[in-house]
Amino acid sequence: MSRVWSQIAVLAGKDLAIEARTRQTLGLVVVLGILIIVVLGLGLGPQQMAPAPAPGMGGAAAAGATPGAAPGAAPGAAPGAAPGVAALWVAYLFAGVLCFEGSMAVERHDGALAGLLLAPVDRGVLYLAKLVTNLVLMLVLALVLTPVAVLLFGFDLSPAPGSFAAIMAISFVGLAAVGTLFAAVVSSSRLQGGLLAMAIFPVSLPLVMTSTQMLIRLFGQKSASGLSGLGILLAFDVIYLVAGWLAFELVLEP
Amino acid sequence: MSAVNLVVLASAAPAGAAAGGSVDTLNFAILGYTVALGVMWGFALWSLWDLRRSRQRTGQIEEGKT
Amino acid sequence: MDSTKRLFGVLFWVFTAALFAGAVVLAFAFTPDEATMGAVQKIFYVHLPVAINSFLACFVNFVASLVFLWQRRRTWDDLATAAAQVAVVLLTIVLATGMIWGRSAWGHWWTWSPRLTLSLVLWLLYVVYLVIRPSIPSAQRRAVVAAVYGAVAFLDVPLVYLSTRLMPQDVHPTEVVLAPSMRLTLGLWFLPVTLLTVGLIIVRRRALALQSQTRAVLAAAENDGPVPATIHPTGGVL
Amino acid sequence: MSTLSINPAQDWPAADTVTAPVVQTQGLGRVVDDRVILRDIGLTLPRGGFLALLGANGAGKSTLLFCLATLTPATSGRLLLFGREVKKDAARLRARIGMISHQAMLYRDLPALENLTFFGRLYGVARPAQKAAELLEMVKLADWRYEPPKNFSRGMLQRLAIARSLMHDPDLLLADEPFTGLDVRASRQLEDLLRQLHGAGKTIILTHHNIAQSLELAGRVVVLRRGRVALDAPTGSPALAQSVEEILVS
Repeated sequence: MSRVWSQIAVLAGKDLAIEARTRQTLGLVVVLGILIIVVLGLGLGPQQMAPAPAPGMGGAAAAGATPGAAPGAAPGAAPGAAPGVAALWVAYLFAGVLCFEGSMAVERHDGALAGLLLAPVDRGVLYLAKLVTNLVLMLVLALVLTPVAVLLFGFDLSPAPGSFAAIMAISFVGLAAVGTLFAAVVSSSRLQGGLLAMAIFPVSLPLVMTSTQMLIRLFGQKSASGLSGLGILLAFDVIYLVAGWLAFELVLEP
Repeated sequence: MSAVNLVVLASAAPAGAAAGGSVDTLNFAILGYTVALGVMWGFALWSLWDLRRSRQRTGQIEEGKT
Repeated sequence: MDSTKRLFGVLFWVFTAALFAGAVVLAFAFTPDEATMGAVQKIFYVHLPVAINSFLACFVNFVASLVFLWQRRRTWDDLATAAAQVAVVLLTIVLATGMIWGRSAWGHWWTWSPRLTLSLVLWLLYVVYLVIRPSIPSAQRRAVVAAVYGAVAFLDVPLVYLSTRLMPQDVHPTEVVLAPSMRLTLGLWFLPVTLLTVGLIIVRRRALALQSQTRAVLAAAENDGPVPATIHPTGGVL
Repeated sequence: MSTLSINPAQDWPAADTVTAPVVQTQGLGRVVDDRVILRDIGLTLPRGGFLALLGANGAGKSTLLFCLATLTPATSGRLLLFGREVKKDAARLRARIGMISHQAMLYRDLPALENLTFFGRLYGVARPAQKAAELLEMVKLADWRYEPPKNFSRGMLQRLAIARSLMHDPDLLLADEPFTGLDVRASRQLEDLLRQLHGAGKTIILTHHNIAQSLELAGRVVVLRRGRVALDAPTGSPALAQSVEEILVS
C-alpha cells in the first residue's frame, strides 16, 4: 500500500512542479474566480448591504434561494448570507472546471499521457494523483477567494471558522472527484471546454445545494449546521471517489 | 411578436388564479393535459415514423449490397 | 413471423391509445374537483405517473450502461440511448405540468418542491447525456463514454432527493389528501403511462439498432471481409 | 481492472521468461467502429531480434505497435510478451517495454533531467537521478539537462525520448516512426543509437516508411497491407527491396 502513496506523491509532485514553473492553470483559475465573485458581488452585494433588505430581493442567482418572500433567507437585520454563498459556489464551479481542464491538458501535449500509461502504474492511482493535484490547486483558489468573498459579502466567519473550512474541504473533494473523472473524458476526445462544465454542473448539483444550505444556516443562525447535510456531502464524496477510481481506466485513451 | 406577448403574459402576476376561481383552474387543467398528451403522443408518432424510415433504409442497404 | 409481430405492435398502440382516452374521460368527467385548488389538481393524475415512469426510464439507462460496460454489446448502448431519450421527453412533461399546476394553484411558475427539483436535475443530467453523445466522433468510444456518464449520473438521484430535504420547506404543501375516487383515477392512470413508456423505449431502441446496423454495414463495405454486427466482447477501448 | 502495480525490480521471475520469445501473437485482430484495422496477425520475434514494420498509412502499423505496448487492447486473438499473456499481466509486462514515437511522450515544461528522473521514479528505478544523468550523457544531451524539452529541436527531442524509454532498462524497445521529421544528421545519430542498443542485446521493433533505411538497420522485415501480414522475411537478399516496394505501391 505504501507503494501506491509513493506513486501518488511522484505523480502529483510532477503536476505541481509543472504548475509551479508555468503557473498557467493557477493564474487562469484564480483570476476567473475573483472576477466572478466581484461581478456577482456588484450585482448582489450593494442591495444586500442596505439596512433593510428589500422584500423582493430573495431571488438570488444559483440554486438554494427560494423565490418571493418565502422565509428561507434569514430575516431581520443580519444581511442574508444566501447571495454571498451562492456567488462563492458559482465562482468555485467555473474556476474548478478551468482547473480540472488545465491539470489534464498538461498530459495532452506531446503525447505525455501515453508515456504515463506505459508505466506499470494502476489507472486508479493515476486518478487519485490527479485528484490530489486538483485539490491542491483548489486550495490555493480558496485561500484567495475566501478573503475576497468576506470583503464583498461581509461574511462573518468568526462564530464557526472550523465548520466553514470543513464544509468547504469536504465539498471540494466531491467536486474534484467528479471533475477529475470527466476531465479525462474531455482531454482524450477533444471535447470543447463548455462540454466539461455541462458534464460537471448537473452531477454536482446535490453537492452544491447541500453545501450552500449548510453555509447559509452557518452564517444565518450563527450555529453549527445540521448533521444531515454532512452525511449527504460525505455520501457524495464516497460515491464519486469510488466511481472515479473504477471508471478512470475506461475513459482514458493514449 | 406573439411569442413576446406570451412571455410578458406569463410573467404577469396571476389575476384570480390564486383564489382558485373554477373557470380559470379548469382552463389550466386542460392546458396541462394538452401539453402532457401532446408531447407524449407527438414523440410516440415521431418514433414510429422514425422506426419505419430506419427499416426502409436498412432494407435498401441490404438490397444494394447483395 | 414478421407480420404477426407487426400486428401485435399495431394492437399494442391502439390499445394504449384507447386506455389514454378512457383515463382522460375518467379524470375530467367522473372525478370531483379538489376543494382548495379546484380543477387544476386534475393535472396530478398525469403528473405523478409520468414522473414515476421518467425515473424508471432513467433507471433503465443506468442498468443498460452498466451491462454495456460489462459486455460491450452494442444493443445495450442502443437501449441506454433510447431510455435517455424517453426519460428527457417524460421529464419535460413532468416539469411542464408541474409548472402549469403551480401557476394556477399558488400563483408562481416554479416551486423548489422535492419532486420538481429532482425532475429538473434529472432533466439536466440526461439532456447532457444526449448532448455529449454526438460530440464524440468514434462510435466505440462514444458508447463507452456515454455508458460511464449514464452510470455516474444516475448515482446522483438518491443524493438529489436527500438534499432537497434540506431546502427550506415550501409554504405550499404539494401533497393533498385524495378522496377514494381520486385515488382510483390516479391508480388507473399508471397503466396507460407505463405501457406508453415501455413501448417508446422498445421502439426507440429498435430504430437506433437499425440505424447503427446500417452504419456498420456501410463501414463493413470498406473492409474486404464481413464484420460481426456487435462490438467484440473483448473490444475494450483503452 | 488491472492489478495493483507491483515494484517491477524485485519480484520478476526472470528464469522462465529468459528463453521465451519476446513477442508471440496468434490471430491478433483489432476492430474499431466496425472497421477492421488488424486481421489475423501471427508473429514470433525471438530475443535480440531487430524487426522493421513497413506498410502504407492506415495499414495498421501503429495500431499493432500500440497493441504490443499494451496500450491498446486487441479485439481478438492472443498476444504473449516474454511468454506471458498480456491480458493478465499487462502492468508487470509494461515494466519491460520501452517506447518512442514521433511524439516525445514527455512533459514539455519540465527540465530534461527532471523529466527523466520523474519517469525513473514512476518505474521504481533505484537512484533515478543518477541513471537519468548517465542516459543524458549517452544521448549527448548532458549540457541541456536543465532545459525544458519545449526548447529542444526535433532531433534532440527524439534523443531525450530514447533516454526516457531506457530509464527502466527495458528488454523490448518499440519505435513508432521515430525518424519522422528528422534531418539527415539527427537521423544518422538515431541510427547509431538504435544499432548501439541492438548491439547491447535489446529487442527492437521499428515502424518506418523509408525502405532502404529499414532494410539496412533491421535483421527482418514485415510488411502490412490492409491489416494483414503481406510479407515476412529476413533482410539481406537483393530482390527484397523490390518486392517490398511492390506491396507498398499496390
